[in-house]
Amino acid sequence: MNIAIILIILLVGAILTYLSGNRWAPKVAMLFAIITAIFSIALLLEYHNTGTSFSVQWINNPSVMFSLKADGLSLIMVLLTSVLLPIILLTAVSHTVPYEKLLYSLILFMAFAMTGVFLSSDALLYYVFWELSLIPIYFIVVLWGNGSMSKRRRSALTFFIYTFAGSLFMLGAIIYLYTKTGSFQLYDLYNANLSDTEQLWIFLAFFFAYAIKIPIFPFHTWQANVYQKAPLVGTLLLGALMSKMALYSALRWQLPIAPHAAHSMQTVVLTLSIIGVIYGSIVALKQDNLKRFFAYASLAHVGFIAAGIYALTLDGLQGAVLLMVAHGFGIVGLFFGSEVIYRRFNTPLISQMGGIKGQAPKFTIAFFLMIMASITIPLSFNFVGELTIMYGLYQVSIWYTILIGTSMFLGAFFMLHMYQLVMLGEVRKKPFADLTVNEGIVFILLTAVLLFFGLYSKPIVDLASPSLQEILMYVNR
Amino acid sequence: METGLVLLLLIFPLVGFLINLSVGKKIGRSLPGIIATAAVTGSFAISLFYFIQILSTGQAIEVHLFQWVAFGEFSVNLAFVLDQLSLLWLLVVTGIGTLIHIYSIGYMHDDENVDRFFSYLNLFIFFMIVLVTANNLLVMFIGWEGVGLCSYLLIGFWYKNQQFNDAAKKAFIMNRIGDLGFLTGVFTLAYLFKTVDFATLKLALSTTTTPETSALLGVAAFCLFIGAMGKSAQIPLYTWLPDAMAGPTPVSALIHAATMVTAGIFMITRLNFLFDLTPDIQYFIAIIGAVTALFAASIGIVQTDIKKVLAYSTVSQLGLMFLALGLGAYQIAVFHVITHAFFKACLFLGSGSVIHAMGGEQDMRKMGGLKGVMSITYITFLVSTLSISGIPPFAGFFSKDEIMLVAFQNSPILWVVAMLASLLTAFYMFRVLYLTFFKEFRGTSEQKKHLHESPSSMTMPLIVLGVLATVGGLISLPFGYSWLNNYLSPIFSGSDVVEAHGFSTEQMVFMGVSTLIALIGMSLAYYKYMTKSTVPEEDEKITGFAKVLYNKYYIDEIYNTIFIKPIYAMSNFFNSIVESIITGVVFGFALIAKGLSAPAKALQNGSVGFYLSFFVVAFCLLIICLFLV
Amino acid sequence: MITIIFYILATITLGTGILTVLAKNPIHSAVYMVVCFFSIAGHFLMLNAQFLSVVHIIVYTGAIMILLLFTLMLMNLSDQHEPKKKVASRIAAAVSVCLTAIVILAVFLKANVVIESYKAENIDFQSVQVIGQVLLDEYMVPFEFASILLITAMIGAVLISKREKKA
Amino acid sequence: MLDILEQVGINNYIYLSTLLFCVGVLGILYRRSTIVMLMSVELMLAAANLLLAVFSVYHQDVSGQVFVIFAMAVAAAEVAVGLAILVSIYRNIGSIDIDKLKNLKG
Repeated sequence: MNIAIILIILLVGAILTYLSGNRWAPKVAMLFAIITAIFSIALLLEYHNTGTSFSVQWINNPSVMFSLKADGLSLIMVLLTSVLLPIILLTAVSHTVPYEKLLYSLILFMAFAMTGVFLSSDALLYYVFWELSLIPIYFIVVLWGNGSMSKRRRSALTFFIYTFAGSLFMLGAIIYLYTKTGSFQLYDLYNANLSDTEQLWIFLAFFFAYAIKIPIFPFHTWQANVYQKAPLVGTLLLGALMSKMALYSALRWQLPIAPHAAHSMQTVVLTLSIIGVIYGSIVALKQDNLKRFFAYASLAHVGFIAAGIYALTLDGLQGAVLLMVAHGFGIVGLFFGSEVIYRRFNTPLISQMGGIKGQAPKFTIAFFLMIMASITIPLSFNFVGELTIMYGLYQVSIWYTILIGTSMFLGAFFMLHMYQLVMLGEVRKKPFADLTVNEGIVFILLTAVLLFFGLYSKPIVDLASPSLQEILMYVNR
Repeated sequence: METGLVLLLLIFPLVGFLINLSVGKKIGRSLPGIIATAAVTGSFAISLFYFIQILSTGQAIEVHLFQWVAFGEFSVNLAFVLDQLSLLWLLVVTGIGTLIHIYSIGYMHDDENVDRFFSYLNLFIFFMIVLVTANNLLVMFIGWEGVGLCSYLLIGFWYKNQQFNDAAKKAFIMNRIGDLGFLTGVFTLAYLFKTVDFATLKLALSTTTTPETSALLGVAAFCLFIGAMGKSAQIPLYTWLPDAMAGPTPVSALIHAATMVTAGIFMITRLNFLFDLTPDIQYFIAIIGAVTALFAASIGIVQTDIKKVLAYSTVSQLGLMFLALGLGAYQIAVFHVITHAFFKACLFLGSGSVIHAMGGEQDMRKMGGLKGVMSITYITFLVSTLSISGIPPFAGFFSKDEIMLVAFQNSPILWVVAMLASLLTAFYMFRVLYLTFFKEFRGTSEQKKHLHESPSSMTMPLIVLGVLATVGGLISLPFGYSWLNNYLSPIFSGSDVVEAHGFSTEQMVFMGVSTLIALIGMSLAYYKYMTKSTVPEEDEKITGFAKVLYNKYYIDEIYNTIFIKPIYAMSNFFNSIVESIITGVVFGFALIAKGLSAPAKALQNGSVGFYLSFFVVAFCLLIICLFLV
Repeated sequence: MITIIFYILATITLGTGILTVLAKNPIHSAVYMVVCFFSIAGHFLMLNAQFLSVVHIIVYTGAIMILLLFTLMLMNLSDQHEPKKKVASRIAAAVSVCLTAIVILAVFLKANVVIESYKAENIDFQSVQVIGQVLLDEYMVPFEFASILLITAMIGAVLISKREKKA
Repeated sequence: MLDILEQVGINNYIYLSTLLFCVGVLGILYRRSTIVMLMSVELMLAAANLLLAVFSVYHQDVSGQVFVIFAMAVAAAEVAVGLAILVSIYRNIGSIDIDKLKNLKG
């Protein structure tokens, strides 16, 4: 099967959703999301270790190919996107908003762009998709966000310009690589034979783009504001998928292209990632806005993933891939939990919540499971990922493991602190309805995924392992 | 068959948990308890079956399910092993678990969330079984964290009280600090030997020991011990255990006395082959154990909350076990774990029975004279107190005595410390006994009317445990007649010297001294609380060193000042200052761009005429550049 | 003879052009422009481009001129006194114009047009017939596009100048 | 009259159209009345057209004249739309003075 078909489905889906009008838009979007999921699973079934690719000439001079390649790693990311997409849509369908057709169409379009990033193996094509994904999220935040229009426009614009500025460094690097190699093709760039200085600059250029988008401390300041201002779907797209896009890119582009720089800069980037983990955990303690709280929690988690990637060991990379998927699902659960509370209490402030456990037992279980997954209780998927990353870091130095391991209790500290304030305590007078069917389905799906892979992560490991070994081969050459 | 049955051992409590969690609310008040008890009993039956089997065959049973975690160089299976050690622990866990489940049916009968309670208990049993049957360190870690989670849930069971929730949170986080140590230790071992299987590790450790690896082995052992510190409440990670008494009393009995807190001892016993190779760490463990034993016992003598006393007693007893572990006497530690499980569970359940009768009152100053009303509780409590104080022929005497003996043989200083601890133990235990059951009743008249013996579902486990606390010592008699040592010998790689049969005068003298010490403690308590009828003073009136003791050496306050407050302060600092600085830098770039644009902005004055002139001039310049230069 | 006619025509063209630009009254400007365009049509005629000449007169003096005049009268601008620009900008304008003139002339001079090589070959290349054939054959598609452009412009003009309903 | 270029010389035509073009530029820069500016644009266009026609004759190629026709079509369209815009501007601000149109100020 041609891998371009997933992109086509998503693009057609986005257009048809827009054309179908406000009433039908959620259903059409959901239909296309499910079709995408089915096709990507079909792609997975067809997959045999070598990977499938698709390539046509796009622009002659400079030579840009519309070339897509799905190896195990990209396939995992595509699957993550296409499986999360229906879930993300499901979180939104029960909640009507103005201009639904535009919203759903933008969501599909964003999925289209991100899938493009995961699949493309031509640097310029990759860059185009990378920037394309920025457009829908900007509008989603501005048009459907929380808070006053001027404030959220400001946050969204900050985010847009900030990430865009970072990406420009990456574009510069890509163009420089083109002048060196005369090609935008992934493998030509891998074999570019760069001097150490060139590698350093290219590594840094890529790092700016990714560090802002992941985000890694101290490039994270846009995150909390945007997560807070964005509507739920926006937060989910940002937190669950867009940060993964940058993490995936670091694996796919940054490390193999500039391997020596990756080794020489390892201490710096690892330190930044780990600072992000600890910093995020500590800052989260003081947040009163639940979404801001989760934003900082997410900062800690993505820092963890980044640390796994920059460990440059097979275990680190593998753990990073596992945790990327796990975090993708986990963060959806957490933010959805916050949204469920918000819809009932009409406040995002933790200080005005409490005692939900007494009113909504089902929701309590669901939310608690999500929190447990995010503080990496064994048998949750996150645990497998963090464990593997920590072991990968151990091979670099025991101190990294210990430092990043502080998140085990710091993470538990802030999460349980929040859980206690939000869910426990005396029951409030305000009624809190338990989960509806739709909401229940979301949580059940998420729990099922997190638990299944927490018990049996072999499929993902087997799928990712050949690609990661190949990347590592380039990194360690 | 084999796999199926072993799985069933795990599945019983899990199913119990799921049933109670999903439909517990709909099946009434009593059914959840019965389901949960049945589940644990099922596990107990299976454990018993295998226990009997292993008694005859001596063969350990291993079950491999499937690959769980894959690392680059090795993978970890979800695998379980039933050998002598794990079966022994299984019997304790499921056996005492069953009793406590039965007890809870009575104790928790009036609680609105009884279904939730039993589901958590079942979940705990499940994770405990995983912990003890694990075939490798990571599967053990599942159980290790899982029991911590259940402990969190159960301590904070009465979730409407935020102080209880604080206690639960504290327990979980302190455990997690230890867990980090545990994981680091596991990583060190994995890094060295590319495996985390106990059997393979044992083999690898016995064959390869270069100086570099032995240094790392020390690190591994130390880190693993940190894990044990957290779970088994040793200095400095012990402060959660007294707070954990916020949970319902059966929970304290099951988790915080009999089973979970002994997980650290189990782990070290399991890894005896590792600790044997790192004598420095062993010595360190012994010191920590002894110090904890004395330290906690000294706090215990002035506490007035009956459960707090028992909690500190638990910490102290755990310290003794670590002392034994540190001295390489693993089987003695195991022995003490078992006897301790009996008498401490009995004590906790007894205190629970008292609290139940008092309508939730835990302060001993408000009790007294319960002997007459609650005879069964009194007798079992008495038996257990005798046992824990080390009075022959009760179970505690044998295990404690062996620890003392080993301590004396290795280091007299440690022995002295341990002896002091056991003197204090006898004192504060009898203090509890006298204050609670003797003299006049000091509570309100309403409470007095309410006083009653607990229902049979609560007294029956008490009786069973009381009997066990009496005769439990039989499994490891001194003078070489120890069944336990023989039974466990396959675990300990034959490194221990087999004791010679027969009496030794040294040992006899020792028993005498131990007994004497216990009796001294007992008489002191009798003198103070019976003869002089002292009742502990009100909180404000406590002065001097007693106040320091009463406030637990202010350790909680110190931790609060050193760790918690700085974290919050840092959080404040980061949130308000660092964040704004970073944001400021980012916006600074924007401002620089804005500043640079100011001159350019002047050109954009909006006048079309001006634009046109500019356009024409620029056009001319362009032409000049293109064609005329 | 032809040279003289050319010079006369050229004088009229430039003269009326300058008058167009400088006349105070816009209506006068428009009229001067018509004259200017007529003279350009004359140039076309001299070049033997009859079709262009005719079209030029029709389009410019017929259509565009009328449009301009209508607009002027519609806005009633004729009696409005147009304020002069500032002296500085007027000087700047003059300088710019001189610069443009010099630059363009310089470009042409530098390009070195070789007049000697010109030879009239007696081929009919610009009669109405030929233009018609070329226009509807070789330039068929652009021609059609031009018509689309005109329609669009018409609709656009109507839409833009339509008075918006006050909501 | 085919030999007109031999007699007059292409140079003179070039000078003529250049000057005419510059007159147009002058009109645009010098005047404030937008409508006169529009006329100046027409002058510039006419100058360009003239030169196109001249070169068409010079090269004996009809294409140049075809382009003049297209240029006229474009000019017509431009004037129509331009005047419409002027009308709408006049209606909105009551003047077509170019110096008063300052909304583009950044």
